[in-house]
Parts: sequence; C-alpha cells; structure tokens
Amino acid sequence: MIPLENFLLLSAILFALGFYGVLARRSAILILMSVELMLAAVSINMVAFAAYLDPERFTGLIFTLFIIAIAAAEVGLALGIVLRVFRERRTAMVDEASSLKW
Amino acid sequence: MDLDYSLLIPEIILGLTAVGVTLADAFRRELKVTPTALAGLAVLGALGALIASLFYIDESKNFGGLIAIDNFTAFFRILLTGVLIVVIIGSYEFVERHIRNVGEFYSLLLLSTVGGIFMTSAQELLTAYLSIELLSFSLYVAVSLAKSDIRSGEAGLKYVLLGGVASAMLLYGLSLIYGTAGSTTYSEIASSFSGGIEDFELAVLIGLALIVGGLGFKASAVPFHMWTPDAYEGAPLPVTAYLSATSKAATFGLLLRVFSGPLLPLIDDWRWMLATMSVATMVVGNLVALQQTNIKRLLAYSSIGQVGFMLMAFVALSSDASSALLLHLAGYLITNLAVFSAIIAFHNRTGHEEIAQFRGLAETQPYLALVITVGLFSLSGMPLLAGFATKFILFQSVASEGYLWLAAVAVIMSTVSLYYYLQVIRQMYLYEPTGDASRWRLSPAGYGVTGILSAAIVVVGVYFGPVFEAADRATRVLFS
Amino acid sequence: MSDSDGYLLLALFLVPLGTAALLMLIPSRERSAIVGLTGLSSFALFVASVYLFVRFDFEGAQFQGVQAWDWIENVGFLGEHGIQIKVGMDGMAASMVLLTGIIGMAGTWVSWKIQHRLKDFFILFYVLLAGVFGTFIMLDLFFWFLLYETAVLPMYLLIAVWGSTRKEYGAMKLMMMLVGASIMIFTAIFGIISATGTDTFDLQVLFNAGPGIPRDTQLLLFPLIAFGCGTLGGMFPFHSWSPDGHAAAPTAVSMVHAGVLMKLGAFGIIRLGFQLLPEGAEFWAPGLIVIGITAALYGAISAMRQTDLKLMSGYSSVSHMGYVFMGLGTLNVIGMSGAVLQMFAHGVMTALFFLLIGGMYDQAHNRDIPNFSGMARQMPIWTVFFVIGGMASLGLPGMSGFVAEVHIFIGAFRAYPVVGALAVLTAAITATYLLRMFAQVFFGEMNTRWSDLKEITYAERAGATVLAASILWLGIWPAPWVDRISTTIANSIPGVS
Amino acid sequence: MLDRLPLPSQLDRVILLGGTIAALAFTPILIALVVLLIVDQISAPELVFWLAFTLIVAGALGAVLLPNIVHAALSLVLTLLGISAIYLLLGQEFLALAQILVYGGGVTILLVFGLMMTNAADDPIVSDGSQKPFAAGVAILLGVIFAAGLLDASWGDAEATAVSLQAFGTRLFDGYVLPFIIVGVLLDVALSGALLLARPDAPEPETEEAAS
Amino acid sequence: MGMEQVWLLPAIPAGVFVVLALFNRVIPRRGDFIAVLGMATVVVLALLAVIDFQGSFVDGVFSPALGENTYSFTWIDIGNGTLLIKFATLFDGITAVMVIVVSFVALMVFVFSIGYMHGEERYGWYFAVLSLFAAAMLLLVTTNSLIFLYFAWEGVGLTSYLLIGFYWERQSAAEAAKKAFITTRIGDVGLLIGIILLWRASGTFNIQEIIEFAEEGGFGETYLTVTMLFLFAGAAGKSAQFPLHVWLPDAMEGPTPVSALIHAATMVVAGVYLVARMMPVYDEVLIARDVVLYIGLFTAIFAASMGLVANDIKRVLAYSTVSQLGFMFVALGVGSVTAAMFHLLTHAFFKSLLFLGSGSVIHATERQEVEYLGGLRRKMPITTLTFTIGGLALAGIIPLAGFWSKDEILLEAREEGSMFVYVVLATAAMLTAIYTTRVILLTFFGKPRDQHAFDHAHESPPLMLLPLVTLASLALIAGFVAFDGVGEALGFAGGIGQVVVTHAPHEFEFHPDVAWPATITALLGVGIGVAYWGGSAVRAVRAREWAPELHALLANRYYMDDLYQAIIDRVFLGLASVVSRFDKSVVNESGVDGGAQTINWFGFRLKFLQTGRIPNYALGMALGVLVFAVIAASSVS
Repeated sequence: MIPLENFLLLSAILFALGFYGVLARRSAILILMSVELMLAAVSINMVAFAAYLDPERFTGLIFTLFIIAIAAAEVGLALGIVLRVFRERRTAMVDEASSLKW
Repeated sequence: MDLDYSLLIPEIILGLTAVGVTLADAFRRELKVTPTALAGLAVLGALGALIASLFYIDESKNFGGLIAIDNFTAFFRILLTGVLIVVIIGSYEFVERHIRNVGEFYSLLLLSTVGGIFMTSAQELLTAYLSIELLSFSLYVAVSLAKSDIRSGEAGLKYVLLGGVASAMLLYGLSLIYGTAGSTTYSEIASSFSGGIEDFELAVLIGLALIVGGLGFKASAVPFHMWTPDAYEGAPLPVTAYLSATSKAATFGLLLRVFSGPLLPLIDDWRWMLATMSVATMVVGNLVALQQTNIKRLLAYSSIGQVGFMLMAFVALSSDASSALLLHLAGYLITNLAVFSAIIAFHNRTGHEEIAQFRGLAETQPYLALVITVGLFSLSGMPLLAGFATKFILFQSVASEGYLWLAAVAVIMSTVSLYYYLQVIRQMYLYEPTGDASRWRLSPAGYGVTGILSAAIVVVGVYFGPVFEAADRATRVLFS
Repeated sequence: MSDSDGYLLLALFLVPLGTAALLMLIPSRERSAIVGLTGLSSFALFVASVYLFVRFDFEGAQFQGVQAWDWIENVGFLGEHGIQIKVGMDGMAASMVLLTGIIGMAGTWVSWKIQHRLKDFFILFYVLLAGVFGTFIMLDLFFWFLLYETAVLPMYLLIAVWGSTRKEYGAMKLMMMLVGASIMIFTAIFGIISATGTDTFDLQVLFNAGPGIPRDTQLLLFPLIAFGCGTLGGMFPFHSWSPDGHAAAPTAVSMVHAGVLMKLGAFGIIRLGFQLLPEGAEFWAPGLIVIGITAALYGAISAMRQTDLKLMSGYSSVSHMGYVFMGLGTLNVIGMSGAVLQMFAHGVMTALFFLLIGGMYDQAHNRDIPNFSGMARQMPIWTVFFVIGGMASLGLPGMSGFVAEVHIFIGAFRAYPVVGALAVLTAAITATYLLRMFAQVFFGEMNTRWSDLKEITYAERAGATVLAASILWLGIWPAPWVDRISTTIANSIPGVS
Repeated sequence: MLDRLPLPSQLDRVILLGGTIAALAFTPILIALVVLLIVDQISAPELVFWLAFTLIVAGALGAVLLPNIVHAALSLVLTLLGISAIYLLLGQEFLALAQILVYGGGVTILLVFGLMMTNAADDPIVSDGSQKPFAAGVAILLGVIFAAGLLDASWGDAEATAVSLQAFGTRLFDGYVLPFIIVGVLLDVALSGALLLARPDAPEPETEEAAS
Repeated sequence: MGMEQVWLLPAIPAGVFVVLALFNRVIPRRGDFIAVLGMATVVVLALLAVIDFQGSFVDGVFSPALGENTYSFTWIDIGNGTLLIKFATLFDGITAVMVIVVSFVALMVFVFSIGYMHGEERYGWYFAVLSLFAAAMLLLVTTNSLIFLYFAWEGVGLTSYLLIGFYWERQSAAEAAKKAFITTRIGDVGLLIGIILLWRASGTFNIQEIIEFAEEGGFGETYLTVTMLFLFAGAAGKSAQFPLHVWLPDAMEGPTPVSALIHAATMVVAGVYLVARMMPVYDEVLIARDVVLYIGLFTAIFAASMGLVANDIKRVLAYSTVSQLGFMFVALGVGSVTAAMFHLLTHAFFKSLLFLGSGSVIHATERQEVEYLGGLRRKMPITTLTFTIGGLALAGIIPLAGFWSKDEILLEAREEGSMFVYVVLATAAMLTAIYTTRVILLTFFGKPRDQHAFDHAHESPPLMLLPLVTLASLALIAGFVAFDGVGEALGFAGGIGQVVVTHAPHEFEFHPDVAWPATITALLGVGIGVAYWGGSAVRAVRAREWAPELHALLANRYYMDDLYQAIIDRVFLGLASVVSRFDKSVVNESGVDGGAQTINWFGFRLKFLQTGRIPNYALGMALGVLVFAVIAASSVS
C-alpha cells in the first residue's frame, strides 16, 4: 500500500512550486494561480493526515472542504480587485502597480 | 450535541445588523435612508452587541468546543465593539464622501468585527482559521473601497495577494500541527504536544515557523510586515484606523490563545523566533518611520514598532506579561483611535494627509492640534498619558521575567519614536499656517469622539487600575 | 513635622496641576485673570514650600509627612500597595522643595510680560512645576518616575515655541537627549524591581530591599542611574543639551530648568543610586569624582571662550553641577551635604543669572558679550544683581556658593586631596571668566548703541530680590539647610562615612 | 465579453501542446510503471499514485513556468484534476467531486475570464520577474527542508481508510455548524465585494479621469 | 567693652554698610557722617578693648582668664563634630596692633575722604563700600577661625575690587580691578587649600588648637611644609609679594584715600598678619619659613628698584609698599613677629600719610605724574611738610618712626638670618631712601613743569589737612613704642617687644652697630637722591641716557606684566578655545548630532527595502520562514 510519506512529499513539492510561482511571476493572475497551488498542497496534507492518522474524526477532510471553498472565494475577490487595478492602470502586472513604496 | 446559540448573541446581533444595513442600503431610494442613517443603524447594532456582551462577563462556557465564552472573549468583545463604534462615529462624514458603497462598507466592518471576536475566542484551529479569513476578506474589500483613489486598488491588490500567500503558509503550518498532534482542538493539541514531539520534531518546528509567519503577517511583524505601510497608506482613512485597531487586537488575541494554549508546551521552540521577530520589528518599524512624510504611512510604521513591543510579551509569556500586554493593547487602541479620528477630522476639512500640511494647525484648530499632540505623545510613551503607564507596566513585566535586555531595546526604540512624533507636533505648533489662517470648527461628532478618547488617554495614563484589572481577569482564564 | 502635613505635600503637585487645568478654562484674552491666577498659585506654593521647610524637624524621622493613598494593587505583577500615591519629605527634599518654590514664583513673575500665547505658556509651565515638585516628594517609584518625566515633557514646546535663537535645534536636542537618558533610568528601574523581586513600587520598601540586591547587579545598575539622571544634571560628557537648551529657552524656562530641573538629575542619583544601590555607589564613587572634577574644569574652561551670555552661564552650570557630582562621589557626609547645598546654591544663583540675562535680552535682542560695555551706567540695578550672582558663582564667602563649595572641597580633600586642590583651582578659573565678562559688559565706556535700554521691570526686580536674598541668607546663615541636609544624608544613605 | 473570448483559436493549439506533452512525458513513465507493475514491484494504487504525481508536478511546473498565461492556466487545470485523483486514491470521493466541481468548474473559468478581461489574449506572453533566481533558490530550499521535515518524521504505518459520505455529512453538520455559517458569510462578503470592486465607480468626474 | 565683645568692631561698620548701601540716596550728605561716626565709635571701642587687654597681663605675660578674650558661636556643625565650624574671636598683642592700626587709619581716611571725594557721583556708595571694607578687615584681624579668616580675606578682596574699580567708566580702572581680584584670587586658592589641609590633619579650624596640634607635632613634616607653603601663597597674593605683586601698582587706579587705607596700611598687610598669626606653626617647618624669608627679601629690593623710575607718584608709593611688605616678610622669615608687626605699625602710619599727601596733591593739581609737578611747596606748604616727614620716615631717618622699625628688622635679619640677607636688605633700604627723595624733590621742589597744573594748585581744605597732620605726628613718634618706658607709659607691660610676641618677650635694646650703618645708608640714599634729582635733575636725565635699556627694563617692571598677559592670552585662552572647539565639534556635532544622524541614516537605508513590488514582499516573507525553518532544522539534527 502507498506510504503516507509519498503524499507528504507531493504536497511539499507542490507547495514549493506554488511559492516559486508567487515569487517569480509578474502577472497578478498567475500569482493567484500559484497561491491556488499552495492551497492545494495544504489540502493534500490535510486529506492525507486525515485518512491515515485521524480516520475516525477526519477533521482534516472538513478542513479541506472549507479550504476549497475559501480558495474559490479568494480567487473571486482577488479577481475583482485585479480588475479594479486593471481599470485604473491598464495593467495586471504587479510590479507596475508599485506607486506605494518607501 | 446541542448547541447553545444564546452564547453568541453579540455576534448574532452584529451579523444581523450587517444584513440590515446591506438591505437598507439596497433599498436606499425606496426607504429614503441617508448614509448617516446607515451609520446610525450600524452604531446601534454595535452598541447592542457591546451591551449584550456585558452579560457574559465571568461566564465560562464554550460553544460546541469551538468557541470559548469566557472573560478573555468578553474582554475582546467589549474592546472590538467599542473600536467599531468609535470608528464608525468618527468617520461617517469621511465615509459618505470617499467610500464607494456606504452600506457595504458598514456591513463589512460589522462582519469583520464578528471575525475578530471569533479569532480571539476560537478553541479550535479550523474555526480560528475561518475567523481570520472572515476578518481578512472583509478588510481586503474595505481597503479597496476608496472612491477615485488610485492607491486604494493597489493597496487592496497587495493586501489580498500577500494575504493569500500568508494564509497558505499558515494553513500548511496548521496541517503539520494537525498531522503531528492528530487533532485541531487546542486542548488536545496541548496535551499531545506536552507528551513530547520526538517522533516528528522537525515537522513540528517547520509547522511553528509557518504559523509564526502566517500570524506574523496578520500582526504585521517584520519581515512579514511589508504589506502594512502600503495598505495603510492606500486604504481610506477609517479603514486604516480600523486595520491598525481591530485587526491588530484580534490577531494578538488569537496569538495569546494559541501560544498560551496548544503551543505552550513548545515554548522553547518558538520563543527565540518571536524574540527575533520582536526585536526586528521594533527596530525596523521605528527607524523607517523616521523617514516618512505621509501621516498614514508614519502611523503605519509606528504601529509596526508597537507590534514589536507587544510581541515581547510572548517572549516573556506569563500571566503577568499577558495581562500587561492586554493593558498596553487597550491603551494603544485608545490612543491610536484618538489620533486617527483627529486626522480624519483634519482630512475632512482639508483633504491633506502629508505631515508638512499640518503646519500651523495650532493656529487654525488648536483643539485638534492638542488632541493630536496628546495622542502622539502618548504613543511615544510620555508621562500622564496612556502610553507611559501601559508601556511601563508591559516593559516591567517583561523585565521581571528576566528579559531586561529586551526591555532595554524596547525603551531605546520608543525613544527613537519620540523623534518622528515630534516632527508632526513641530509642524503644528512652530510654524504659521500656509494659506488661510482662519479658525474652523469640527463636527459635533468629531469633538465628541476626540474629546472622549483624549480624556480616556489621560485617565488610563494616570489611573489604569480598572483596565489592568479587566485585562488581568481576562488572561487569568488562559493560565488557569 | 506632623503627618497631617502630608496633605500639604500632596497639594504641592496638585495645585500646579489644578492651576494648569483652570488656565485651560480661562479664555486667552483675559490676561489679567491669567496673571492673577498664576501669581496667586505661585505665591501659595512659595509659602507652602517655606512652611514645609521650616516645619521639617531634622531630629525627627527620616521621612516626614508621609501619607499614602493606594492607587493600583493586587493586579498583574502588582501586589499589596503595588502602586500608591505616597508622599513624604526628607531634608534634601525639603531644601529642593524650597528651591522650587522660590524659583517657581520668580519665574512666574518674570513671565508675565510674555505677549505670545501667555496662557499656553503658563499651562505648560505649571505642568512642569507639578512634575518637579512631585518628583521631590514622591515616595512611590512609579509615580516618582512618571513625574520625573512629566518635568521634561513640556520642555520641547516651551523652548521651541517661546524660545529664541536656534530654538528648534535646542529644543529637539534637549528633548531627545533627556528622554534618551531616561532610557537608562527606565532600564535601571526595571532591573531594580526585578532584582528585588518586590511586587510594589513603594520606595520605602525598596530602600530596605535595595541594599539586598546582589553586588554585581548593583554594579551594573548604578551607572545606568548615574548617567541617566546625570544627563538631566548636565553631567559631562552628556551635557551638550544644556548650553544650547538654555541658550534657546525663554527666561522662566531657563530659570526653572537650570535652577531646578538639573538638580532633579542629581536628586535622582541620590534617591535611586545612593539610597537603593549602596554597593554600586560605593564602587563607582571614584568614577563620579573623576567625572565631576572633569566637568567642573571642562565647563569652566569652555565658559571662558563663550561670547553668548546664556551659553556662558550654561557652561558654568555644567561646571557647577560638576561640583555636585564630585561631592556625591566623596561618599562622606560632608561632601554629599555639600553637593546638596550646591544644588540649592547653584539653583538660586543660576536662576538669578538667567532672569537678568532675559530681562536684558528682551530689550536688546542681543546677548553677545563683546557687543556690550559700560552697562552699569545704563542699568545699575541690573548690574548690582548680576554682580551678586557672579560673586556667588565664583564662591565668594557670604554668598551661597561659598558655603556649598567649601563643604564639597572639604569632603573632596578628605577623600582625594589632589581632586580637592583641582576643585579649588576651578573656583579661581570661574572667577577669571566671570570677571572678564564683568569688565567687558558692565564697566568701561558706555556703548551708546544701548542708550535706549531701560532698567529691568519691577516684576524682574522683585524676582531678583527674592533670589539674591536667598543667596545671601544661605551664604551668611546656612545652618537651617546644613542641619536638614546633613542629618538626612547621614541617616538615609548606607555606607556614607 | 464572450465575443472577446478567443477560445477556439487558442484551444486547438493547446490541445496539440497537451497531446505532445502527454506523448513525450507520459508514455515512457507509463511504460516504466506498467513494467514495474507487471514485475510486481508496485501495486496498482501505487501506479495510479505515481501517474497522478507526475501529472500534478508536470501541471504545476507548467503553471509556474510557462510564459504563456493561457497555457499556464490550462496546465493548472491538469494539476487540479490530478489532485482530485489523489483524493480518490485516498478514498475520499466526495472531496474529489468537490475539487473537480469547484476548481475544474469554477475557479479555472474565473481565472480564464480574469485573464481575458485583463487583455491577456492580446499579449499572452508574460516575462517573469527579475528576482527569478532568488525565487528558485528560496523555493528549492523550502521544498527540501519541508520534504526533509516530513520524511524524517516517523508517522507509523497506518493505512488510509475511506470515509463514507454520510459519516462525513453528519460530522460536518453537528460538529462544524458554526464554521459552516462563517464560511457562508465569508463567501457572501467575498462575492459582494468582488462585484462591488469589479463594477466601475458610479459615474463621477474624477472617476473618469481615474479610469482613463 | 572687653576683649570678648571685640566682635562689635566688625559688626558696627557692617551695619553702616547695610544702611548706606540701601539708603544712601535718601540720607542727607549721602550718609557720610554715619560712616565717620561709625568708624569713630570703632576706634573708641578698639581703645577700650586694648585697655582691657592691658589689664590681662600678669607680671608681664599675657595670660587672660579662660574664655575671657573670646566670643564664639557655632556656624556649621555636621554629624555633631565631623565638621564643626565655630565663629570665635581672639584678642592678643598682634590683634591689638592690627585693631589699632585698622580702626585709626580707617578713621583718618574716612575724614580725608569727606573732602577728597566731595561731589563724586557715587559718594554714598563710596562710604558704604569703605565701611564694608573696614568691617571685613576688622573681622579678619579679630577672628580665631580660619574659615572666618578666609571669609574676611575674600571680603576685603571684594571691597578692594569694588574700590579699585570705583571709576569703572575708565577701562583701565576696570582692568586693574579685575587684575587685582584675579591675582589675589590665585593666592587665595593656596590659602583655602592650606586651611583645608590644616583641618584635614588637625580636624579643627581654630587657630589656637591648630597651633597646639602643630607644637605637639601632630602634623607630618612634609605635609606641614606643603600646607604652610600653600598658606603663604595666600599671604603673598594679598600682600603683593613676588611673583604675585603685579596687581598692586595697577590698583592705584582707585581713589587715593582707598590706596592709602587698603593698598598701603591695612589690606595688603593681611598677609603679614596671617603669617605672623601662624608663626608658631611656621617655626615647626623652617623650610617654609625660609621661603617666606627669601621671597620677602627678593621682593624688597626688586620692588624698590622699580620705584626708582616710576613716574606716577602713587605708583612710586605702591612699589615702596611692596618693598616694605618685603621687609616685613623678611622679619617673619627670620622668625621675629615683633619686628614685623612693629614695622607694620609704623609703616601703616607713614605710608598712609604719604598716600593722603599725594592725594591732596592730586586733588589740588589733578596731576599725578611727577614730571608734570614740581615746586608745589610754595602753593601747599602743609602738605609738603607732612609729606616730607612721611618720606623721611619711610627712608628710615632717625628718629622718625620708620627708622626704629626698619632698624629692628635689620637687626633681626643680621642675627637670625645671614649676612647676605642683611646686606641685601640694607641695599633695599638705601634704594628706598633714594626714590623717596626723588619723589619729594620732583613733586614739591624745583620749578613747576606744568604751569597750568601749578596755577590750579592750592592748599587742601582743613578737613583733609587734619588727617595729614595727625598721621604726620604719628609718623614722628610712633617709633618710640619700641621703648619699654613708652610702652609702660601707655599702660602696656612694656615696649612692643614685650607685648607683640610669639616667643619669649624681649626687652628693647639699642644696637649702634646696626643703627649707624642703617642711618648712613639712609643718608647716603637721600644724598644720592638730592644729587641726581636736585634742581633740574640733570644727572638723572643723563643717567637715563647712559643706560636706556636698564631704564626701560625698570620702567616696564621687568616685563612681568607683559609675561603674565602673554601667558593668559596664549596659554590659558588658547587652551580654552581648544576645549570649547572640542566641545563644539567632537562632543556636540560628532557625538550628539552625529549619533542622531547615524540613526536617521539607517532609517533612510532601511526604507528602500520597501520596494512596492509584491514579489519582493513575498520574498521577504519566504525568507523569514526559510530562516526560521533552517535554524530550527539545524537545532534539531
């Protein structure tokens, strides 16, 4: 049977990749997508732990459910803000929206 | 499993008020409600919640093992609803002028307050996380709600994206804690950790690092603070005030619950993290503040510095230190709100927010100048004002726990802070006003709020006994 | 002095606060009302301080008129009587209170001629006075320090708004250095409380617990107190706020600041340093001596080259405060009594200086020594007072300065003869620069440029008279001060020979 | 805005690209895994796991590396699908379902719309930020440490147990009602906020010049 | 009025001072009569005290009943006895002499001043300060406590400062006053140090107790030597001994009566008084005494030589004062209080006489440079007569007062000191005779050189002549108090040698082997003077042309003033400006402002971390977590 470590490894990799996206990308939407990857990594963790270590209460599963919901909500909200910025600046590139600094 | 919803009446009131405000706003034309009326409605709701929460003092129940109803909760219920009331009254004129959608705005504030209260009262990671998000989401929106201010959108963007990253980090940390402790309720986590973590020490430590990072973001602690100045500057003034008040208070409430509860057994593993963060925070916050020219940004950095002071309480975590922390928190909120309401009043009249534009305020509006001066002096810890007493107690309790060096750093930094506050005071008192030097008056609300708050500053500064008492009773719950 | 006098002690800092509060209610244009109120309350304070000084029975208990009101207790780390408003007076405090009463009154009088925002000035001024009075008589460490800081707080605006010349710079520097210095006091207080492990700020409790602090801790904490309070006392090398600050400050503020506030620093060293940390004091006393004599010489020599009258008296203050620290460092009852005497003597003397300089500057808007000559013809009364002050400052017998300095010298000789000799020499240097200034400013051909200067106002004359009178009194019949101070020193400071 | 949605022209290219990736990457892996399966080195679930693993990692790599926004978005879809496969593997059908619905259905479409409305169609190629090297370094380090932390721990040798949908439901609705309510409120906040922000300001003079 | 009420003597003029200082503008005649009356009472009381003093001689030895001659109260008492400062008075031979001299000369000067200062703007103030001086001086000579001695010591210094600077509109006067005060002050540093050192070992300020302590050998040898040298520094400063003599000639800027009282008769002899008073202690440490001796010796001849060429009549007298004080110190140096006090007494009379005489000259001619005077004898005979008497007394012509006292000193010098001392002293005596003659000749004889001044001249009013005559007569007879017969006639136990002593009292005997040479040198000096400056002083002029450098050297007072000036300007003020520059640039700008700027600079650098770009912010967060994680990991494995 599949050992728990495999899933955890997967989530670690996924989280790192997501973080890489956040750090490396310029488009706000791509950064959002990377955040989604990180959240996905979390969900994998949660589910895996729940399934392996906490089968009778499986709080992790519920956690995951909420995470999915919140992830969706976050995307929606963020897109709204991105659109506002885009309307004001004609760009969705985060490093071009940097009038606030120092 | 029966759930006693009566325990949540204050939150329910807030929530319903939010709905009511939204509806009233939606049918504005039909019902002919003015924005001011909406504000009034919101205030009524908040007031109701405040009064309602008075009935839960010395209660010790919990709601389905998720929400604890105890003195700690009561303390924050009163604190946060109070903040809400002050912010709304102090800023309704501003809101009507500069906010896109008034009803939405007020309902957001109400809901975020609910989120804040749940943060401080949660007994379980999932609830805690969701309350954090409720607060954050409302603030994401509120920050970007400014009409025709290009900075607002950018601030919102930064806040929401980085907030997303932060909550991802936090969640990953939580998942590790969940995995290692096998549960998400504080008490069980505590018991399982106190049993030792040899099997998966590194995993737990990483989890701690991630949690510290994620919560550090919400508390805007260095190096997770960088959204703060931009968000504060970009957000409409009331939101800035609210950010610096509610979101900080709630976060520290949550931190206290978490670090004095589930994570207490691991104190030696996270103490140094918080110590580092605390020192870095006060140094960076205060030093960079020296360079600011915009009052909102200045206050942003100064609030970062304050966070540094408050984090000390966790390094020296103990019942005394925590009650001192709550005392300082209360004093800080009062002072901060006083300053902000004064600045909002100033902005309503002049539309300025550059420090240089405060020239000669002592000529044109001596009262406002006095309030701002009192507030800033209090923030810098000058005597007779809240800042001195609360800082003194906080630092003393930290020193008494054996962290004299940390207290020393804090004192040095609070002295540095005096310098930039004096820059503002200088502008107001030393120079003649540019443009018209004619006197002007505040709105009654402006006089009321600022007056009450500055009075409170002085009272807390000289006779802080009652507040300290309350804080003490609140924290005794945590360390019983 | 009966305990019922404790209520009077309480009044000493409640009255100024009340005055400030009342002033807020008076509309600014009611000048006469403002003058009346301030005159009344300053006179009341003066009378009270004299009464208390007289009533203090130096053969009685160490602290007299002790009254305590519980303020905050049994919460957090605070235990029984955690923080209380506790007043009480010992011999030192008695003389300091008297000093404050005198200078406060004189300062009030000379400030009446201020035109710009008189009311706001007096509000801040009285908060300042409240802080000073309170610090001298407070027996609760929390409130002690609170009031200590309160005495510094109004300084910035007082100087920056009503000051002269480089006022912004002076004010900012003064504020930052003094508040910066209280970093050390803060830290030391935290250290003391946590080292004694007491759950109360009651100073009398701490006086008993303090000596129990482990030696190394004391050695660590004492310098913090010494430099922290010393900065306010213009201790070399942290003195540099003092000349600029005084030069910039308005008359009354210079008077109170040089006259009383700098003494607050030395007072703090005695209260917190010597009374709480005897072993630390014993260890560091030689350091104090060295700093003291250095400051004395350094200040005197720097004063030699100053052309601005206020800068000159600023540096001479540094020099004279050097005597104070030296006296403290001698660790014997003579020297330390001398130090406290010097605090009083220098207080009235320097206050007189600043009063006179201000009285002249307000008309001439010029303080450069080379610009003046033969002023004795134009302003004889001014000159006479100035000479009295000067003679006191250079330690002429019959004036306050001599009595204080001779004690310090004797004490110093007892401890370290060489230092004593240097100290006496310093007195001669002081004479040199003062007499050079006299010869330039008062004597010689009258400089016609100033022929329209008037004699100082009656209010100023009155103030100057009070100060000069106290200079002479202390100089000719010092017993009242010496008895009160020396007994207090002898009884209250552990390990003083 | 649907008229501005240039999917068809994009789509075929995307399908081509996906096909090639599948052909180039998966075939050898598939073959390798099948061989392993045949020689009984791994069990069937493991085969599925490794397939999903590859899919997820490949999709994630595409999502964070591909210069073309649209491609990135689509490869994100691959990842999300792969994750639902993982859920299935762990026996959580309900979650897998939710994952596919919410992500594959909702989130992705949202993202694509967002892309389109921010003119990604006109110039879909986005260069990466200047701090790419740091990003890579930090990400790799994080990944390594996390992996280390997770792998050196001794999790015991428990088995994954499936949770029945109705058990899930009961637990959710008696234990976690309050969170459920909170999330409801939260979604309301998010969506109304999104609407509010996405909608242009009520026409006011300064808004025009702010928008322009 | 007995010896124990002697505190009244200072008290009265002190009271006068207070009254005059405050109210002189409202009192008629500016209150000068109050001052004079006050002084007169003092004289009377002084005489009464002396009579009481005479009564307390038991067969020729001064042995008052215990506490009979003293009055005391406690001024400061710390830690009951740790530091005990008592005011106490003392009355013995030395005091008697001083009291008489001070009160009497003061009275004379007061009277003279009424005429001399008439019409001055600050007439009342003048008398006020003069009374204050009298008070301080009397306190100085009557107190028994070193602290109060210092008290009075500084008091006379202050009054001297005020009176030298009386004409402060004159820059020179202001400068002179400053110079006097500071120079004496430097000496006073020594005095105070000495006093405190004495206390440090003996634990008391009471002179008698200190003396006993010293005689019991309570002090260490070296310690005491150093102490007494410090003490002598004070004396030298006040009595204008080399090298602190520079202030006295300049002090002549003050009104002439002041010079007569303060800078001739009384204040300047305070040093002599002090050393005499402490003589038993000096006897313990002969090194210190020798220092006194040789300083005095050098000063005597050094000052006399400058007197030869000085042009200002008052300056000549000033130099002679310095020189005569030198004589007294020589006497002390050889251990003879008697001789010193004797000379002090006579010198007080004739020197104040000379000053008052020159005062009346100046009053008449408003000139005081001898080269503008001359031939005044026809205009002002009485002044001439009295001045000449004084001059001859100073020159030591038998049988005038000066002769006897100087004779006594020469005798002591030869017996106690060495031949060298004797010779030098004799030379000094001759020089004295020379310059005295010169002044007399140039002023009163020969032809008037400044016709205008001469025409303006007139004899002084009787009020001014009265003191002159009185003092002149004293200058004639005062010397005879040396004879026991005279002393007994006056009611004393005997001659001054019997009364004013620290060692065994000794009778007066006449030593022709000393007297003759002394007389001869004196006459020789007079002769030289007449020879050079007689008539139109041709020889003097020629002498000047013969050795101009020498003349320049003397006229410029051996360039000592210039040297001091240079030291003050270059060294002292140089140091001062270095220090103040250090304070400005290092302590203030680098230390304080620099610190502030550094902090600001850090802030300035740090703020640029806030780039405004989301990825950077995220990177910050990532790094934060990473660092925590890495440290944690390293802590684990």
